[in-house]
Amino acid sequence: MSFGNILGAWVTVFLTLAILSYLYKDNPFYKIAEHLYVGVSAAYWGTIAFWNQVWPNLFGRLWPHIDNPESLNGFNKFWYKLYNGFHWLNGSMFPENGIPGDQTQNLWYIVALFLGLFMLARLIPSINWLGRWSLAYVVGMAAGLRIFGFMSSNVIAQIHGSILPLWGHGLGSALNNLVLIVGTVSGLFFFFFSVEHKGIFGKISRVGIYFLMISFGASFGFAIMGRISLLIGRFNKLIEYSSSQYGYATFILLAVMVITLLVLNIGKKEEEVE
Amino acid sequence: MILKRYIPLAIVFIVGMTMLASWFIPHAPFGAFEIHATQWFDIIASFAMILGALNLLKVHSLKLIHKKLNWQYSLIAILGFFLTLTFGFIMKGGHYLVLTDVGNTPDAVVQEISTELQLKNNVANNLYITPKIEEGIELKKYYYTQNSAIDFKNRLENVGAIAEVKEVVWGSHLQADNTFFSWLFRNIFTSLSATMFALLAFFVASASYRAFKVRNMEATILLVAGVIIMIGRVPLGVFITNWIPKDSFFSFLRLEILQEWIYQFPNAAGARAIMIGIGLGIVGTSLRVILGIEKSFLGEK
Amino acid sequence: MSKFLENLDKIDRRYIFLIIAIVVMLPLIFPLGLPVEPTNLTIDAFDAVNKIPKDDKVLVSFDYGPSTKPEIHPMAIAVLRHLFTNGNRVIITCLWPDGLFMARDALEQVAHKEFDLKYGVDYVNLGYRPGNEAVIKGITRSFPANFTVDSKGTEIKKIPLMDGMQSLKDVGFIFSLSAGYPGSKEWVQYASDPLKITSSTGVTSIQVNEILPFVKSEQLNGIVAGMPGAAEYEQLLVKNGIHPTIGTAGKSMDAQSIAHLVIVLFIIIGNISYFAKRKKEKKY
Amino acid sequence: MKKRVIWLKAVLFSIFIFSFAISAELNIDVKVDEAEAEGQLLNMTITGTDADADFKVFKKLGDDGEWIELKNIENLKSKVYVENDISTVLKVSIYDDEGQVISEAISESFTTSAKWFNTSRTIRFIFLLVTAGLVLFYISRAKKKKNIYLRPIAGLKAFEEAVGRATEMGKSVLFVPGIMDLDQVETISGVIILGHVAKMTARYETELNVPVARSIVMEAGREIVREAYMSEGRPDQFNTDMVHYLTDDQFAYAAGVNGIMLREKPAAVFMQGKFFAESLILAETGNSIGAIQIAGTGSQAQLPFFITACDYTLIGEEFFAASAYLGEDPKLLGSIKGQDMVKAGIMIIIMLGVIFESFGAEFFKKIFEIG
Repeated sequence: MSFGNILGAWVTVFLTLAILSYLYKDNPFYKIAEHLYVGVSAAYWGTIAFWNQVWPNLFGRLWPHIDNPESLNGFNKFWYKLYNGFHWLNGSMFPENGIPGDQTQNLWYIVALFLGLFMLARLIPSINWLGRWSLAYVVGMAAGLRIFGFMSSNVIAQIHGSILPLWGHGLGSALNNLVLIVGTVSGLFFFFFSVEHKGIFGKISRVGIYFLMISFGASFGFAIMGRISLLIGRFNKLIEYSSSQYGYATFILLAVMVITLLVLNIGKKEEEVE
Repeated sequence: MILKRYIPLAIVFIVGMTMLASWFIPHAPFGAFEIHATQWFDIIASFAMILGALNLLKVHSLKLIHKKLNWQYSLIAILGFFLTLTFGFIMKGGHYLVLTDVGNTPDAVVQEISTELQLKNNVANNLYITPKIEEGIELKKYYYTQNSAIDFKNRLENVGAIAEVKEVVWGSHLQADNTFFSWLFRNIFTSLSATMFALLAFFVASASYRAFKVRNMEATILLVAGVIIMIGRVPLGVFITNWIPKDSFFSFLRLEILQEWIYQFPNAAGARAIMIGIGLGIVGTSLRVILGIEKSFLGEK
Repeated sequence: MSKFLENLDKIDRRYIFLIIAIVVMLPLIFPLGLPVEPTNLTIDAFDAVNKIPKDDKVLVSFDYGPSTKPEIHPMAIAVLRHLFTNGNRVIITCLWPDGLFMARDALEQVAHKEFDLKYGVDYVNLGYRPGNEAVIKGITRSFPANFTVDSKGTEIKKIPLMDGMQSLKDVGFIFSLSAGYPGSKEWVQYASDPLKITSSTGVTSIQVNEILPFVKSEQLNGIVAGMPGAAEYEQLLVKNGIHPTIGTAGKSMDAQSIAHLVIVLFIIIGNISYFAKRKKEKKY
Repeated sequence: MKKRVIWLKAVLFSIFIFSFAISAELNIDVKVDEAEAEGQLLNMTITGTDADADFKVFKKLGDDGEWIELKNIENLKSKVYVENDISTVLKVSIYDDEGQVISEAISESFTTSAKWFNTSRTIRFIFLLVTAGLVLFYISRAKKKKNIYLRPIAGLKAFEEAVGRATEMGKSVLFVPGIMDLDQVETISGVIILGHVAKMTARYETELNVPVARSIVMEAGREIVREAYMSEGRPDQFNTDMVHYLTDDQFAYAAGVNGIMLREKPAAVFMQGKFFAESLILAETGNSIGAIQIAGTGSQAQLPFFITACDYTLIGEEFFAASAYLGEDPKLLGSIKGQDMVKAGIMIIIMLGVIFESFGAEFFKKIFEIG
């Protein structure tokens, strides 16, 4: 068991218990874990984004590795000179002659680079309107991207799935299909905005709500199932780390935290009395 | 006005329409547009992260400087932030050996390697696809510190082999074993996110105790469907209605069968209605955005 | 009595938390061994994996992270055991960055420690690529264009298992281990549907409702649903003599069952107190 | 050779190509045709031999390319990956037991290219045109005829009430725009709703707090909140840090918002956007501090939690319509009406389809098949 692993086990147990201690009440341990989590995760996702997106997909496409820098001419000669600046700044992150990897050069990504830089223009009040261009790109892209997928799989595919025969396949299947069709159509009617849900419309939309509620109930049931499984997973980890191999991390840290919380609580009550 | 208002609107329209066209026109330049457009988004988002990070640091530094309530915790957030950046961009860890020569006693070298790498019967299996010895064999065990790697190197050299210590390259340090970043991921990040997720089990229990009331017809239906699914899908549920014979007329009352029916029919119908509604909502909103009918997100003036 | 019933509603929720903690913890330490009965959709998934011809290569995608590990990881282990016993060669991809850690843990345990297989010949871990469904779409056309190196940085050309693999259509079966987006849905939409590759999936409980329509229209062969599904799969491995013992999911089913029962009891008690209160309100 | 045969789908646009056989005994034949609108894929059909034979397939790109063996081709009908816009030739060689070529066939050269329209998506294209047409038609009608009836949505009426209550109590309003980035339409919708809530807080002079999980959402949120305060004539009350970033991580964000709720105790909590598992943590904590909670989301799996833990919930399409309802612009309201007509069309199609299907006329259902 290496030092890294044992230290890891203790850190794991401490953080697990610290978060769980929230169930008792908001307390210093939870606050430590919460703030650590916010700080670490912000940098974590930033790091992931840099190494998985910016480095290979942006820099990798703007300056892919070239074997023979002498052969460059025209624009690329100047372009790779620019890269040498990065190389000079940090040679191990930006190796000589371009970013290694499997990309081919695609100078359209200069546009992406600028849209990214425009975003940063938000920091400078006089040109912060440039950021709107980047926002506009994002919103336009999202709208165009989602229309097709949702229309295709959420709407048309579901229409296809709802067209079911009512007879000719036995009583059982007829009943089941009827439930599916009535449920889908009446449920859809619930979302009808331009008529008042009164009279016959009110009744249809009522039936629709019942079907929606069954579906919510089922989702709730599944959710409970999933959440309990995850709690089991966490407890299994705590049980694993309570062994002597890890220096009884769980027991010791649990005891320390319970005592601290008790002491803190008593201290507080005395203060209140005073 | 043009720069601040009309160009953004034009960008929304052009990008949205091109994106939409790319679904129907496989021909260049539309065909590949989708792949690049989403990557451009990722790139913009990565740049924007700098803004987020600066904002986070600003909020917490202000707390720290003004010694506001709970400022100590802000210090922890800032330290956590910089610790992670250090592991992501400055300190890698992940040292390993490349064996370049096995020397005169290959058996002893193999023995040494298989103990260190905890290999079982077939050493060659795990030494990867045996590259030529001239190129060197990468021994796939990583160490946090250079010293541990040198330690192993010395042991190998004692049995006559020649090896050199290397460090994982930037980029793969995110995922290789025993780098500082992966240590942080495994022990800090994983335990925090998994435990936050596990808290849900408690919340779900208290929510069902507090909110699952048979107030009206809707709530009753939700509750009954939920309870049947919950009990019917675990071993205990099967156990409860085991007394109903499997081939009798009433077999549909067996919990596991009843839950399966609810799940596959009424539930599927309700879910489908919501799905179509959401689909239409998204299509409608997207159309309003692309066509410039909804433009408040760009500011009114 | 009625007073007591009414006050039940005001109970401090911390007692509920405590009870949940106890009923989950105790069966983990002192197991009861409730029998796990495999359900139809899990059996379908098991059969589909069982029927894969021995020579076929299988793609297993690890699209989950540490937060859902307890649900999906047991499936990953069970499915890998099943595939390796069958003699299938396995190609692993990850659409989630943290999926790679999960894949590595599972392979270390199953391929390395249990089966002692040869990396690059019997199995290969291609690792994570960013791009979500674009990655799936890409490999339906070309593997080498999307994965030039594996997760260890070795060139794909030098890996015997990947030799001659043009695209996803050279794969006989896809099993996606999925905890959300991107996941099973994307594998169905972009790979197994267009290329007509048989596939199956293991998902988190919360995702079941979303994936079920695909299973019902036979776009997916069965589904392993959440930890109970994983437990059923483990049970099937034991029944068919593929692996001697059940795994972590099976061992956790006692806790799962009892927790469900206790939550249902909470709901009932909550409602009794609600009725007691309403009766009282009616009286006055 | 393996016997298992996956019969690939026969293709509509098959183009006959001449072939010739070297061997007189075996008259084999290779036919290719283009498989997809994107190009890059060929359908190859080999006739004149059976799948048991020992055969290999080669491809040659361009006129002076080399023959490259295609591995893993085990069936007589297979898809072959080629490059677009380069002429390609396929060759089949059949071997005897000693590995000698006994027969060979070469296909005519073929060039794939990406098409200008993907015909397999025609139905979806028409559907999109009809939807857009209806929406635009009702928008133009709304411009002329101002009063359009839209049924009231309970959750929307509560918006003003919630902000009002926060004002009375002297507490803040918390707005959570979901955890996803602006590339999700739910987030865009949530940000638009944020604009309307910001107008209310500006009018009531109530503190607004918007923690976000994505930097781009932070920028879009700031933009829209600033505009809201300007349009209400309260730019002095606006402060950029109203909209602030916590972290990109799902649960770290949940933990952070949780902390804000516990320590600042807002009186009204709006959760409008795309949510995942953290929804329950947020809704339960909001409930425990006694805030009025109004949720709205298109995330199906999270709706039950919001329904049980929040005071009002905008379900699915209601949430998307909310941004238009709150805008009160006749053009926006008209678009909702147009969307409703599409919905009516869908219901009619389903019912018509059921009748056709029941009478055994399967063509109708086939129209809506997407592959």
